[in-house]
Amino acid sequence: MQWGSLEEFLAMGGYGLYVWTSFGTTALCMGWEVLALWRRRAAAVAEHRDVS
Amino acid sequence: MDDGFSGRWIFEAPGAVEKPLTDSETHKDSTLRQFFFFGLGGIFQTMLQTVALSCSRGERRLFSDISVTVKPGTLLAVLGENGSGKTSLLRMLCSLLSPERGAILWQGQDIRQLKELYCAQLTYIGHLNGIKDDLTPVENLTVSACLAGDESSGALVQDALEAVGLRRSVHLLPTRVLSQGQKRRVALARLWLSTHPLWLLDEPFTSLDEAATNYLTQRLQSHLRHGGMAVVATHQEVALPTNAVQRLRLTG
Amino acid sequence: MSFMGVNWLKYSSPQAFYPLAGSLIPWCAAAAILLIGVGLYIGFFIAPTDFQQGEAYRIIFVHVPAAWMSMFLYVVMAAWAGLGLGLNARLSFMMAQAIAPTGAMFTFLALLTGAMWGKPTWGAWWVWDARLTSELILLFQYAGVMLLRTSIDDLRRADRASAVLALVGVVNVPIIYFSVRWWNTLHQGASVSMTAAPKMAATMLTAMLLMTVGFWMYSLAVTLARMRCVMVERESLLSWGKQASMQEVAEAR
Amino acid sequence: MSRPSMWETLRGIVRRDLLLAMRRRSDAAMSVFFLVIVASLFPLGVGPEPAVLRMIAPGVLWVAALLACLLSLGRVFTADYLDGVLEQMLLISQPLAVLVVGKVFAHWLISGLPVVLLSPLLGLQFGLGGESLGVLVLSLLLGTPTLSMIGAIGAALVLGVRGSGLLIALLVLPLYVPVLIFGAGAVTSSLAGIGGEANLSLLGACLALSLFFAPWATAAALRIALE
Repeated sequence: MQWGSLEEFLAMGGYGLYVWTSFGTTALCMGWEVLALWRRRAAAVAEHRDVS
Repeated sequence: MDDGFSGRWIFEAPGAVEKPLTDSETHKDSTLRQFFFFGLGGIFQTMLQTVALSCSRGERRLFSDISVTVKPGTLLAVLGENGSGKTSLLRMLCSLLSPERGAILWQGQDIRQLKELYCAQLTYIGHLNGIKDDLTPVENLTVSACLAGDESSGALVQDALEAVGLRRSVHLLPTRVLSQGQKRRVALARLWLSTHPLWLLDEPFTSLDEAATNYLTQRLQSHLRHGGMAVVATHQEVALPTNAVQRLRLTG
Repeated sequence: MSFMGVNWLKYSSPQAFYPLAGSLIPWCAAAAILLIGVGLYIGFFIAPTDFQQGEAYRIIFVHVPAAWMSMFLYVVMAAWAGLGLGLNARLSFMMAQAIAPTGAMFTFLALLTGAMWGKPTWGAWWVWDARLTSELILLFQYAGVMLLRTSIDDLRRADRASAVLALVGVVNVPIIYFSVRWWNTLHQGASVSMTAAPKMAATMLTAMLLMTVGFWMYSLAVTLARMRCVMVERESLLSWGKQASMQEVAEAR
Repeated sequence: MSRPSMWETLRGIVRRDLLLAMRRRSDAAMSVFFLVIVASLFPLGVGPEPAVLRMIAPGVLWVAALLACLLSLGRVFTADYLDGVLEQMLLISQPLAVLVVGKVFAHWLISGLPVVLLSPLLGLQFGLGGESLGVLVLSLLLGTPTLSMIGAIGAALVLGVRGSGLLIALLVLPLYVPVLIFGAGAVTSSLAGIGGEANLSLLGACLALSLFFAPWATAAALRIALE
């Protein structure tokens, strides 16, 4: 284990901003995509039921 | 026919069909009967045939299971209201639209395999005139005849235009200034140059006056008499020329 | 068409594909979570600090998989599109349609994380490097395919037109990569190779590969889920057609 | 009745398009005017220093030529699509690729060739001289047919689609990138004294590649658009 403390881990040797922005955006995009798909599916199924 | 909203087709075999024509004996029999009697073997002596043709536009079923045969010297009149699929059927027959199910055979071969060899056999006049407003009637006709592979000498073109009743005075005006009926006549004048055996005409009689309708009827008649074939889509009953007419009614 | 005793052709019908996709999604999602979790653990806690780039190099654990996936998904999308054109199969077109947004997202992520990596490493957010530039063009191509699809009302035509565009794009991307590299060597000096550190520790590579397979599983799950959405939406369009006119259907969409 | 030969069909299509362009000369002149105006705007924006202008000349002239080509793409098929002539043309007794090659060649003669012929004049505006002026003309001569070829794919794809003017730009511009790089690169390297041969031969390769693939892709797109 190379991290002494949580602060050290978050600082990422001074590159924290870059590293955490990258990983954060990626996680955000993926999460958003999953959520959007969830909603889309719910809407589609509801509509399908309404009509038929 | 398998579901409620598919188009139905009604085959009307007119009594007149029984009367043989002078120079051709082929359409003595009703096509439907011929199909039953000779089955697939009959395909090779007939020219244009559709086998269980189906079509939907978007998500709407227009027609399904259309099987008709057009033989030399006969005309197929496709009747039906607006939106019943007449244009789609015609576009399928000239290979612009690929059938959803079924096939179209020309002399027993699928037209999707024949491709441009099949295109060389047909003259198609759509509901759009297919003429350029910036060109004169003579230029329009020369260009389309050249692309279709028909002869297009100056004299032939002028004769064709006069045959549809366009006077010489309008031959060299830009088509833009002509009336709707005159533009339609320019488009139809191609038929007087066409030497192709199969004609596919989509609503050819629209915006034509009585005189032009007569010219066209006579031209169709002589085409059939020389062993040609025609498929004509129309939404109204028109006095169609010969007694070798089959009717296909699309009820969308 | 049978492979490992399974009749694969059976699943080319929407009725069979829909439940199959439904049962595959949880497995893919679980595999994705597991792989990405292990990959992140190795990447952050086991892989050593890079002696040249410091901790900033850890961005490549997300950048490289995203970049690989973006290109891989484009090729897969084009392959489905080509298959659809060749066999006239609606399901293939739907597959291509379902892949596009995920591919575009990964392309965007690759560009963004590339900039995040470039700033501390090169001192610039953006460098006209061959890989970055072709990635940018790839994003434009994804956008083009998706835009073309949404601007055509007729579904059949939309499917086929965007398929042709996707196929043309497949030829374009390698040419662009090559041309930008050529262009870069002409403009001496501007070229900074983005190749990762020459001697990469085995743990780094392991983490990167795990993340890549994880992203792959994620793409599979998301694509299948979107595919099911598309199928439901198109089915409902079909049932509307019985009652509503074409105009209303076009507007509703 | 005899099937016209491929060559006759090709000639017929080109002659017809040229005749139509003669009837509407203003349309054809428009893209050339556009090129001149765009190229003239850059010195006003960048400043009159000859050294700077000479440096940006290859890129600016090539981007302007590319945009001029893009602007005229809408005309390749749209008018014929609207009045039903395209439908008739799809039924010619030759492979559809022949039609595409004819139409694209006519389009190049109308909007590409004037750009090539005008480019030395614009090059002089930017202080290009001697050899690099020749390379500019040569690169445009090789590049503009490629632009027309690739553009025709986009033009066929967006036929009859709403907002097609903007859409075609979005679809086609990414495909233009290699041509732009090699074209501008040829002029730049001749300015730098390296000689533009390498880039010119790559432009030639692009042209060959597009001549090989683009007609088929365009033909497929036309069939799809007219279904």
